[in-house]
Amino acid sequence: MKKMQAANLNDFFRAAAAAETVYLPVDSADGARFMKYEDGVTLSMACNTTRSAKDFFFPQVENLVDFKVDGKKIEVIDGREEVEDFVIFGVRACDLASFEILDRVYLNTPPVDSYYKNRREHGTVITLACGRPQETCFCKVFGIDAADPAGDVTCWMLGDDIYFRANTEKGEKLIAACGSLLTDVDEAPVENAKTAIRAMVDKLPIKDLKLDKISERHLLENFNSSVWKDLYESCIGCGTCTFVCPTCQCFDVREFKTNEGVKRFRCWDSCMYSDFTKMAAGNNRLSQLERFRQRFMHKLVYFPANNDGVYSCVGCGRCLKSCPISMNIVKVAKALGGEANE
Amino acid sequence: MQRIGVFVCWCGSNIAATVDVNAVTETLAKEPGVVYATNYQYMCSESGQNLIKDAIRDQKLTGVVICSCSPRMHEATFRKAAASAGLNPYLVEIANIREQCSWIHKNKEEATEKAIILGRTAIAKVQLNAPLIAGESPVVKRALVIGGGIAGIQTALDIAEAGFEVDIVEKKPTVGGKMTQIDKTFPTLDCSACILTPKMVEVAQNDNIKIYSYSEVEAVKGFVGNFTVSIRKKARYVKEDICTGCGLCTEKCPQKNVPNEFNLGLDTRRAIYIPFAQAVPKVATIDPNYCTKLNTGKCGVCEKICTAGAIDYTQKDEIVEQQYGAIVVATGYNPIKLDNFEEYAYSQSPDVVTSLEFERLMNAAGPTGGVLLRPSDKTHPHTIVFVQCVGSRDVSGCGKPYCSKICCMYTAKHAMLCREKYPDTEVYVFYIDVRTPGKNFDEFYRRAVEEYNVHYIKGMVGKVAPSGGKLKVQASDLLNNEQLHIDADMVVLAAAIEPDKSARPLATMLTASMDTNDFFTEAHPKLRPVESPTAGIYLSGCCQGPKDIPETVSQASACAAKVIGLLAKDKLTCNPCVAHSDELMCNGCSSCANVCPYGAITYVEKEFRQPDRTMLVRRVASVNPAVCQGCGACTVACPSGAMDLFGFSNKQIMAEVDAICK
Amino acid sequence: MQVNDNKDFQPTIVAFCCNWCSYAGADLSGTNRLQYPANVKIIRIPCSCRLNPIFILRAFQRGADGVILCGCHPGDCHYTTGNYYARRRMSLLFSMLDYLGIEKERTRVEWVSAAEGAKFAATMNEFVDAVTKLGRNHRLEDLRCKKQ
Amino acid sequence: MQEAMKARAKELLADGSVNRVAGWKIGEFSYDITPAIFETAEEIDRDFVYDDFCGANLSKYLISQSRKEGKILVFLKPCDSYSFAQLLKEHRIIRENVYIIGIECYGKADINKIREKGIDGVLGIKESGSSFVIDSIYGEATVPKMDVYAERCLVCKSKKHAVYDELIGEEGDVVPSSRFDKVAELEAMTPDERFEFWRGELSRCIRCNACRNVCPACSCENCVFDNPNSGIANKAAADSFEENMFHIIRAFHVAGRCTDCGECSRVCPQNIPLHLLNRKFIKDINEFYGEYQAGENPDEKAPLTNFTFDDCEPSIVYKRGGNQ
Amino acid sequence: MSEVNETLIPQLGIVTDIRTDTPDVKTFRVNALDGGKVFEHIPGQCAFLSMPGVGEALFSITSSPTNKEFMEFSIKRCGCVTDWLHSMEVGQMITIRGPYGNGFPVDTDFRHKDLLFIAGGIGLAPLRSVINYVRGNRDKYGKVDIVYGSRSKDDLVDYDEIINEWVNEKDFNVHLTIDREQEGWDGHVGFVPNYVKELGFDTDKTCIICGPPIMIKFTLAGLIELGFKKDQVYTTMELRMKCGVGKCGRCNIGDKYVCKDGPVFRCDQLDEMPSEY
Repeated sequence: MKKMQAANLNDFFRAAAAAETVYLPVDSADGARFMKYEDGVTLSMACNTTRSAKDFFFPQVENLVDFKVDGKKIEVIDGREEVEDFVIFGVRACDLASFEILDRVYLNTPPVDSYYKNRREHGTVITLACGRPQETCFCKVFGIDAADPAGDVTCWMLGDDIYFRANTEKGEKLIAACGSLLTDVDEAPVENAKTAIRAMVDKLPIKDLKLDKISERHLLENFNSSVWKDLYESCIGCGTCTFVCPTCQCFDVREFKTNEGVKRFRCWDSCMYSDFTKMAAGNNRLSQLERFRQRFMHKLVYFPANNDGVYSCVGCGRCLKSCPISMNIVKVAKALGGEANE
Repeated sequence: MQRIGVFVCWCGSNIAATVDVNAVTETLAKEPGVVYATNYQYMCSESGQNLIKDAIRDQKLTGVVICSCSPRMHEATFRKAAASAGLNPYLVEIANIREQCSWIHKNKEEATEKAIILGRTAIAKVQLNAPLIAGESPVVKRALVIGGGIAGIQTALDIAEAGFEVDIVEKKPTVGGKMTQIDKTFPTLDCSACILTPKMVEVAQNDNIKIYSYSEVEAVKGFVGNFTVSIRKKARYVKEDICTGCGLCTEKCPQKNVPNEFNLGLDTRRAIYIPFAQAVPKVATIDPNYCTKLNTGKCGVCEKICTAGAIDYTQKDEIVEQQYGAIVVATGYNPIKLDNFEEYAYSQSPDVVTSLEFERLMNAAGPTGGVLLRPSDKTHPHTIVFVQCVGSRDVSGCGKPYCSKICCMYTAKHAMLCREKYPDTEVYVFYIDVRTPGKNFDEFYRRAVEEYNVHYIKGMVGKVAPSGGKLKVQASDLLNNEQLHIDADMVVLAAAIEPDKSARPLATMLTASMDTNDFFTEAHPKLRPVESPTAGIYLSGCCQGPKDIPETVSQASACAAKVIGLLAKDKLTCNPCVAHSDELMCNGCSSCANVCPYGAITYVEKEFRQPDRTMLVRRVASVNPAVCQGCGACTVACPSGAMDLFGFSNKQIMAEVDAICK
Repeated sequence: MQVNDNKDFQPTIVAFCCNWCSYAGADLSGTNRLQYPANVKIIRIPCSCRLNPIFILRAFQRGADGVILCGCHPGDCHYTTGNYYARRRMSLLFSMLDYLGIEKERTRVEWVSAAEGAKFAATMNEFVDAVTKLGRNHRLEDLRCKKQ
Repeated sequence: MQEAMKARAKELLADGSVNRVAGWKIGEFSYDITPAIFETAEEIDRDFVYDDFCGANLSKYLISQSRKEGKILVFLKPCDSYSFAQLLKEHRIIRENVYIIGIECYGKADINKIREKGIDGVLGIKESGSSFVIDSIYGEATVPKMDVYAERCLVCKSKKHAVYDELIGEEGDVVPSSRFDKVAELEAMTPDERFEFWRGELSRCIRCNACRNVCPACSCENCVFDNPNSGIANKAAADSFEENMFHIIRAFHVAGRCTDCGECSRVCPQNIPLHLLNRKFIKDINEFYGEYQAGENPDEKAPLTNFTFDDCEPSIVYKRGGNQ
Repeated sequence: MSEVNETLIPQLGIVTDIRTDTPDVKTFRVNALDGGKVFEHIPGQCAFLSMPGVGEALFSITSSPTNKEFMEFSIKRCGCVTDWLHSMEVGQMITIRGPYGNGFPVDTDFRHKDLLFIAGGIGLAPLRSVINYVRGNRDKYGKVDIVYGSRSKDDLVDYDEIINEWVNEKDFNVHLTIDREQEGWDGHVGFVPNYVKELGFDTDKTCIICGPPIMIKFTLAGLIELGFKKDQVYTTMELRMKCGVGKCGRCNIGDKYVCKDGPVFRCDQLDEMPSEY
């Protein structure tokens, strides 16, 4: 365990940024957002960023491959390039957990997605234990410990001090590079802080959301539940929840004709969109009810079925804050029988 | 896969001197989809055209691009050539490398490069061209003329003369219109009735003409060549086919105090009446507002005395539905109401009259039997003041902003006639400008001033105050810069004229556009002055703008010529480059219909299968290709992109943009 | 405002011309051999009211540096009213582009009749000059469409 | 207010005048209110809510709801009623199937403004006179309502309904509004400043389509940006051009039809002031062609489907305000 | 980096033959640029074909893995990609990626079973791969019955191969039917589900169905009436997918990804899935 004065944080960023690009949450007009570290940029104290950290590994738009067409000939140009090393500072426990969920899709389920893998391998994640959880936070429901996230390095901000703990080789390296700023310390204050954070988390309003009933029920029983009809009607079919969600990973593959050739790229897509499953051969989910159901069924039922019971939700609360009509996974889960034990 | 042929024309040296046609041909040959490219001295020549035709056949071309002169020059030529070789003519695109390239650039390299880009643009467009087939619609060989004034009469006669059936719908009991009320006509001073009534008779007797008098247009459906019109024949309580027009009933009717509209209320008529002696049809009409029998059930005098048995108190309005190929609007004009002009005391003194009332007072068949008498005391007026531009050229909002055009001339006529008949009268005319553009018009006006000593005063009348049997007229003489006070016996106001009130609802029915003054808009102010922008709707007379009689008659004949031109066709070939709506995308919001100048867009309620498998009735736009002229205004008004234009589709234009910017 | 330091800069100009007046006007300037720069490429549309703002943006995306719309003089539209609608649409669109900080000199509307060949050429000369001074369009560009 | 609405809704349900009620449903934390369709008195008793956080405009739901079996009761705030009237004008709603109760509104609160004040962890909000008493994880706070009202409410243009069948509460008037001040402020900047401003704002766009999907004017069956045949279909902004393109075209498509209900800015998860684009068009329309309020007059022609012979020329843009 | 194999980056193929089967179905032969096959596959698997700039679409591989020279795709015209494919000429390059999907259990569950193939219209395309695989490994399978129906004689895909080769194969029974009477057709007339019932097969067969959803529904009902169990019946699902690798989320139905866990499903498995297919 290492320690540094919070006042020196800027020096720490500068030191890290000397070797690789550093991203950190910064306050802006849309709340906190991850930005590249440059002189003068200061760390946001917000509970979390408005957008999730998934962009770092799964950007909204990513070029897949280029083509050149000349008469009957086609040339395939593999546009993949080695990503440069980068550091993300200030990732919260929930977002870190979301990386694990994305890993399950893009790395652990074959075939490996080389675009994702490329970015993942070059990213160093410095997590930051939560200090001020919000009413919309419910990571505890998914067994996530906001007080002690993993990642390559874990940080705690305690008053004027920041504590660092390297968890991986990558993390060790990074800490070593900034060694002159850090001093070795005892873990005790951090342990106390963790206890305090956990106590705080225990007081959050949605902490007791129980998903057992949903898990115990047969997939089709959940699917055919009458609650969907009652809930979906207010949904306007936008993609806000999916785009702010750290675990949503659906994408569309599209082409763009440039003046030179054709770029094939993928971009985020949302299962809430009416054209999500619209293809030449037909459409699987024709109504908003079906699409609305798909999103929540996927997160709460389908994904766990394929992933050892792990839900595709980390309780970050972003969708609770962003949904234009305040419909969200908590309301859905409660309606499906996930009532908190009072 | 597209098989496009590119044909580069040298146009002798017109193109070849500044554009390297070989380089253009070679470069364009490599464009995607191009399977054949060649160049030739004169593509438009017969051998050039044959080159194209042969290539279409031999190479099985699916699209043709011709790099040549402006499409305005030879597009039709090349389309025809393609069609004769079996290729849809709308699969031909022209790259304009003469007027817009070789002729404006001197540098050969630059011009060649531009020609290549223009060629590439045309190729990009032709890739997306769809074969278009010009639609055809049948033409019903009958015309409808709405309004039976001189404009309508002349149009109807001319059309009937050409051998087509014409129906006239006239809302009054008789045809003839305003001209029947006029005494003499300028500048010849011949008798209005003498020249009009023979035409009215002619209309009545022409086998091709059917008159719906005392009738109004109720509804119009359909489009050019095929309108369906509902005509309401108002109940006149007299059987039109039985009434002989003897007029006995109009003398015996006990209800005597009905204001006579023919004489503008200057005298009275009976409840059953024939508007005037030469009315066509000469049939009596019962005025339901005044008839005692109809209102109280008592009386029945006319029925008793009618030997023909023509009276029928139970008659009801009747709706007749009829098909027409063309519709002529000849709804005419009215003098404006003078309520807004208190300064002229029109409503205070009966001796302040409008010019049209003055016509009646001068007319031998009028209320005074042609003797000019003051309405108030039936005495002979000695001093008469004419005020011009009452409500015309008035931007204050009280009147009309436009010039009513006829007032200068009829005022000169009135003044002249007064002086001629009653040389002892003093006649003053107050004018802003005297406008006399017309054959013999200025001479006429000068005669009024010079021979008849009418006092023309440039200036405005400020006030007319009735006082002890006189009308005190306060006016300014602008030329002499003095205030004038005239004690007049009569004041005659040249009231502005405005389109008949029935025109506005009619325009809505016809989807014909109007200007802010409710005059019908012509399709083109210079080149298509007698057609409405809505195909199949024609404009005759004052409904399009103020006109005098000769002008009205010439427009009426011009209009007839246009109608005859339409009716002579068995089928109409439509321009296939028209708008079309994708019903699945359409929201039914009406934005497109709101900008369509032709009323080509209608809405239908249609049942659609929704994405969620349910059926839903939605309102969607539907374009009538026979009416649409292909301007494309709707395509931009449409937010959902449901509207697109054949021949100039969104994708085609974007492909052109892409090719140019490449 | 950017100043163009590249003397060789050749702007790409897209001119949308209505079929009845301005396209004919452009032809007339050709017939009269009136010169204007080859940068101008004309797209024929039936009426100025056919011009969808999307086309203008598309042109900028694809690499145009200036877009001009030419139509019949107000009152002379072949379709009676088309250019009046175009006038409103373009006024609002141009104002919006200006509001977004995009150089307003890159877009223009000019009424050119079939008889105004000289006006057409003069307009194009002026417009090309103005756009050349502005330099390459960066504010509404799509980097994917730029020539490498 | 809420109780009067509930009572009236139940009454109309009971006498069969309507079979559904569109209203607002209580959420988890008193601020996260969801629009909902109620079918029974029990549901209304349990979940119906109307308070300072019922900002959502219900009018767009009527496009589909009015096409369903039976009649629906909808509660419309003054600004919502303009959207409704505009949709009606565009034939998007079947009027016979809707019963409108106009409700008074003196402004709606914006939870983001409360958060901006540093009040976080909000658990419950109570009204207390002209203030809110906010109970949060981190203590209690009191803020004047006006401080946390949504921007669109602070510059409210009308307290008067454009359309209704009956009213609950007082009918207000069209009120003077300073809603164009920010637009004017932007207009007064240099083009470079404006460009920077809008790049900063629009670059945050994540193309979630919330603005479009919530917008009552964006009621297209199929948006051009979703339609692969339109040639401009696009799902995510691959670069700055596409960010601009989407918002310019969206604003243009709603120009003259946008009632300035402000929903687009309310729902934007990225806090982009989208209403400033729409208001620019409204302001220009007012200045160029005379005052026009979409949704106000059912018979008035929309500015973009209308013209006068002496309209200003597009070159007015070169002459007008703003620094060079 | 670039040496890492990435399934989303397609390979190139060249169209070496185009055969018109029916008015709206063409069969395309695809080779690698240097001849031979672009990749090996299992019957029932699919591949994405695309023309950059036009689009990419998924098609089942019609040829059998036993064909060592080339792959074939029978493609019905129904969208912009297929329109383009139908308009192209021999010698055209296309991009191809795959193979995707699970394929039929030809080397496990099907082994030594009597097989009953039931297909309607273009539904024969995926089955043809299996049928020809069975022909290529004839000794490993029992008797084969094929019921194939189409709207008309002209709409029968691979008609030549059926009447010239399949009917002559040992222990092969081919039953053809068309929907409506037609001149020059003396075979059976009627819809496939009814024909299956009429034919009345032994219930120890393993069935493989492919065709329009409505045909599958009624045929399955008919088979159950005949005494078949759902776990004897295999079908391959309509192909609504985008990435092919179970990541993009489109073809997710219940806990299955059709592109990865399917497209071949046993009918008893389908019962466990939400009815979104």
